[in-house]
Amino acid sequence: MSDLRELYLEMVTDHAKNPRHRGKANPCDCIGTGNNPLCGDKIVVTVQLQNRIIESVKFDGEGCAISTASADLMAEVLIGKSVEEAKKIFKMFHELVAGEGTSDNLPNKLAVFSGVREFPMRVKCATLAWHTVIAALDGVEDVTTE
Amino acid sequence: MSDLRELYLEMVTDHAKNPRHRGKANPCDCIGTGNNPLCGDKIVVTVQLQNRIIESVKFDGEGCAISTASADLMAEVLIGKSVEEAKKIFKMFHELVAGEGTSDNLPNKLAVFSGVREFPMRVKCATLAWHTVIAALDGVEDVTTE
Amino acid sequence: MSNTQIIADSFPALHQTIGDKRLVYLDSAATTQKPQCVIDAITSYYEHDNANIHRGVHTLSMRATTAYENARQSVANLLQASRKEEIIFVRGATEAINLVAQAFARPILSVGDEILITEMEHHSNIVPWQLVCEQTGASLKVAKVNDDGSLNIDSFKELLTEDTTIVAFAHVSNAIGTINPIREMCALAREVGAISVVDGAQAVGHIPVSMSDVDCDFYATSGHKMFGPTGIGCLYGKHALLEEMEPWQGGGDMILSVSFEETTWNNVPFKFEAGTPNIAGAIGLGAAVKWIESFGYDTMIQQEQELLAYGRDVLRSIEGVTLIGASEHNAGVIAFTVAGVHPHDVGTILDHEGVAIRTGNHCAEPLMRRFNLSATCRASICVYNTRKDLDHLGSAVQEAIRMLG
Amino acid sequence: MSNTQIIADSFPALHQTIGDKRLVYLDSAATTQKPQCVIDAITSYYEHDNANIHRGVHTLSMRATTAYENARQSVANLLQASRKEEIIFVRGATEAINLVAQAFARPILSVGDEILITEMEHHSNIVPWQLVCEQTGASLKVAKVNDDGSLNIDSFKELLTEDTTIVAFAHVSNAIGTINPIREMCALAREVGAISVVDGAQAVGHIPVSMSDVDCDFYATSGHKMFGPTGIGCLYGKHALLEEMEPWQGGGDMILSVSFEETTWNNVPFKFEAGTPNIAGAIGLGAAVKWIESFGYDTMIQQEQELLAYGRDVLRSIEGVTLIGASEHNAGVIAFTVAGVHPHDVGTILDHEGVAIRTGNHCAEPLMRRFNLSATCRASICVYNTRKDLDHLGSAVQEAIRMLG
Ligand SMILES: Cc1ncc(COP(=O)(O)O)c(C=O)c1O
Ligand SMILES: Cc1ncc(COP(=O)(O)O)c(C=O)c1O
Repeated sequence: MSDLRELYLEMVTDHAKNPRHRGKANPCDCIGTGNNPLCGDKIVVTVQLQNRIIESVKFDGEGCAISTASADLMAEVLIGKSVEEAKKIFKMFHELVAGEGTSDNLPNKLAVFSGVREFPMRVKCATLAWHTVIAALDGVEDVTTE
Repeated sequence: MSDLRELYLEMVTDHAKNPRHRGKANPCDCIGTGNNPLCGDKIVVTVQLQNRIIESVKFDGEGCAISTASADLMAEVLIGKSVEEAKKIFKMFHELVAGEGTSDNLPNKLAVFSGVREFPMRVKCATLAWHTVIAALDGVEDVTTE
Repeated sequence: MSNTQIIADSFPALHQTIGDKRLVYLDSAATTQKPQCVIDAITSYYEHDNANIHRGVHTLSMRATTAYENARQSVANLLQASRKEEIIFVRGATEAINLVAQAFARPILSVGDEILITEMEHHSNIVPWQLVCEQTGASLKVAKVNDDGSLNIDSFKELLTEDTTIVAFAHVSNAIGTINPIREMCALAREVGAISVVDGAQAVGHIPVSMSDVDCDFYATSGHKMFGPTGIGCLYGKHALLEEMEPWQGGGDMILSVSFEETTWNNVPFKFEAGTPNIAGAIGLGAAVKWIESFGYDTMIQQEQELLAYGRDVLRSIEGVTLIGASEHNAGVIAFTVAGVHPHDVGTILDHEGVAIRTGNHCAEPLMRRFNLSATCRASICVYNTRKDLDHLGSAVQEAIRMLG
Repeated sequence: MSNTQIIADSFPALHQTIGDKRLVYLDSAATTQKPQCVIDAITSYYEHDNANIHRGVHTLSMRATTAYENARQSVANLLQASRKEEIIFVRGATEAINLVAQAFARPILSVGDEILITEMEHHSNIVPWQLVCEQTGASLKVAKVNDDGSLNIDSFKELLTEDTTIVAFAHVSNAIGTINPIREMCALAREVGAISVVDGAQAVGHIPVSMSDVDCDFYATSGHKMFGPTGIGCLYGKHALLEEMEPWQGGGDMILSVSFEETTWNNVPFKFEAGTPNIAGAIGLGAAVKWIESFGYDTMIQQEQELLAYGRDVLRSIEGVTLIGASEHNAGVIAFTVAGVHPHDVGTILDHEGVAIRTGNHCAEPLMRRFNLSATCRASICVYNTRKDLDHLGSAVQEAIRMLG
């Protein structure tokens, strides 16, 4: 049995309880809506862009600790990144939580989600915000993790 | 395992091969169509009546040995009987082949179908003509044994 | 040995650990565990009698046909239907309701007709009616639910009018466990000439269900929620209604005769069982019915009610836990939330303690919205549960609060 | 030990006597017997992993979900579909075809549209099209069958026009075993812009079937005819078509979000899997696929073809026996009649000798009519059969002739 404390690291629970990037990007250049029917959760991610560089990412909606912390840390990490970099990071992040990759080349803060790999039912929680932001950047409105 | 020879008694195979009552009653006072999807068989039974006394019963259509012999012997037995008697006989006949009754009060000739009770899948064959003639007498056109 | 122990012993899946914790299965509203006799009935069918049914002359086919039709009779007896032809085997409650919506309702509905459901329905008793409304122009009305989770019967009466063609409602709510007064509701429906469709997925196997008493027109069940296999369930329909209806699906076994010019339907219930049915499933369901009967509804109700009361007490005594829709007439379903901890996280932490509950919207999104929630935790009780299981639930919830609350 | 012996050993139902005779099972076209590994997969699921899928956070639910989705992947691999989302779990071929008829065809058909089928179809590939023709005003065209049981391809080409919207045909005929040139037929359909629906109930588990090679739009299968459980089957559909289609049944799992105002469908394939599916059935089917793969199609074809040739010889050598529709490209199905003995009587006498065959119209009444028959005898061969089985068939037929011929 995997250790729960690996899933709910202090940084995760802290960002879940006190997210720094809740709200709506203003001005808002693109918007995505994500849906995790498993939790009954919905998330709205808004992005402010400047020359394909992400100026600000905000999210709204209610979610579990994993999805909230993931959304918040995602926002933190993506600010200042290009759209292309964002996609690359998402790919690595997805590999990390799905247990197919490591955190070696990921921004440090995202390494706290390594524990998710031991909880396959929670992979969708960890990736919901990411799926949604990528869809927003691609101009697709609705995504779902199921 | 039940004995096949109890099912295919000589009288049965004889009537199956050389039915005496094939054809169409003329004049025909009532007609019924029976259907056994199990064999793919269809039977048409026609009856000539006189004051609710059966003057003649004829049947047509192709069927297995059991259903043909049963139709033929049914015709033989029913001639001269009233509609009410026909129904009574059918009830007893049905009980016989379904294994719920004896041949004690049945016209002798029908006793040859006692063996059917050991072959539940063939009960429908033995009763198809009967269901059909009763339906004809009741003015219902189509019956099925399934 | 206690009654409870005897039961627990006959459910093999309950005897396992999750990690190093004993499994505490409190997700029976999603699907019940299966008694050994049901598993054995399936195995025995495949090992000895496996054959296709209805059209075979050989011994295996005869055995399989007899077993399949005996299962139909068993279900008819359990539900107190007046004849076995009123029982149609389907995949589950969802297919049963879709069958009624498509084969019964769709041909008779048009603009101006109304379908009345309630706020506490499972998606399976909402979406089929939405689809048929879209197809026919009929409209959907929704009776309200009270704060305690019971049906607002005034709202139900108010919305039930001469325009109501069909009334569809759960016998027991899967999300909060409310037991509806279905006999009264069916009578009210009859008064306005509406056809009643009862979603019994959560009732059979927990509380007695009698077609002759309830006098509904249709009743839907799922085998896997009443100790039976997956992929099998029943639609009960009044014989006269079934006779009138056109078939839904076409194929083998549901026809008497086929030509390219004309096809004649088979009799009820075969008219509605196109193709090879779930033979092993039906036989397993028959075994489940026998198990329910041998156990007896009296004992069942008594045990489940006792556990429900106990479980509610356990949870109520934990600070931060709120019970949702805990009505008086309730089956063994306890819905709750934990302050500061999202249900999904509660579920993960409980699983880590060996306690299996369900979290989310329970396929009852509109009901969640009614309670201003996006998700709840749901512990659902079955006869094989014990007080000890509920104690574990309580301590696991406390652990969740300790970790994240 | 011979290959055949190894196979026979792993099918428990084959090891029994009927009365005092060894069971000779020659009714695999109705349903195949199940290898022990399939039965064990079902038992193991119920004894260890039983839970509802997709929406659970707990361990059992995760295990069940994984096993169910792995089964989908296994089927996708076996059928060489390009992705697992193209596989929809249904009850069987009948439901698969009804799904296409109702969810795909019904919305797009209208008066003037034509559906082309063939004279050799199973009722399950006739009646769903008749129903949808009645519902939409489209009309049904029927390609002819040659005297040897092969498809009259000229008739097929002639009837395939710009008005043809859908073409539906069997991969392998259940009544006479003809293997149709489906790749060519699908290509012809594509040329006129028609959608192709292949009824593969009798093909999978006997001959290799590759979606990427055949390039059909839809392909229907039944699990119970390919060594899997009853109550499960698959519809393959091209992803783009499935995406476009509206759902057929409504309920849990097929929606993303439900409100009384608006409901959003889930992604493919979930959009088409309303309600709790036959979870154990899918897992059993996954095990059957593994069994087929480990056995290998090469060996299968070789054995079945060898037995087919042998069986035909055995029967041809008996005076009074006539083979029906014994085409060159044939699967292991031998249809025959016996002079002076009705098929139903043949069936009973053979059963008495332990030989299980099917008799009747085989849910293919129009084909029977084409051959001026109301019924035939059908012996159908599977990999677990042996030459000895066919020798028994021969002597039992001789016994029938002796008794009634
Ligand atoms: C009240 C209710 N109705 C309908 C259903 C649908 O049953 P199934 O998924 O077995 O078709 C369920 C199952 O969750 C239920 O709880
Ligand atoms: C060619 C063919 N198509 C369709 C079917 C229908 O399959 P099922 O009864 O499993 O739905 C069968 C089964 O008899 C068949 O042989």
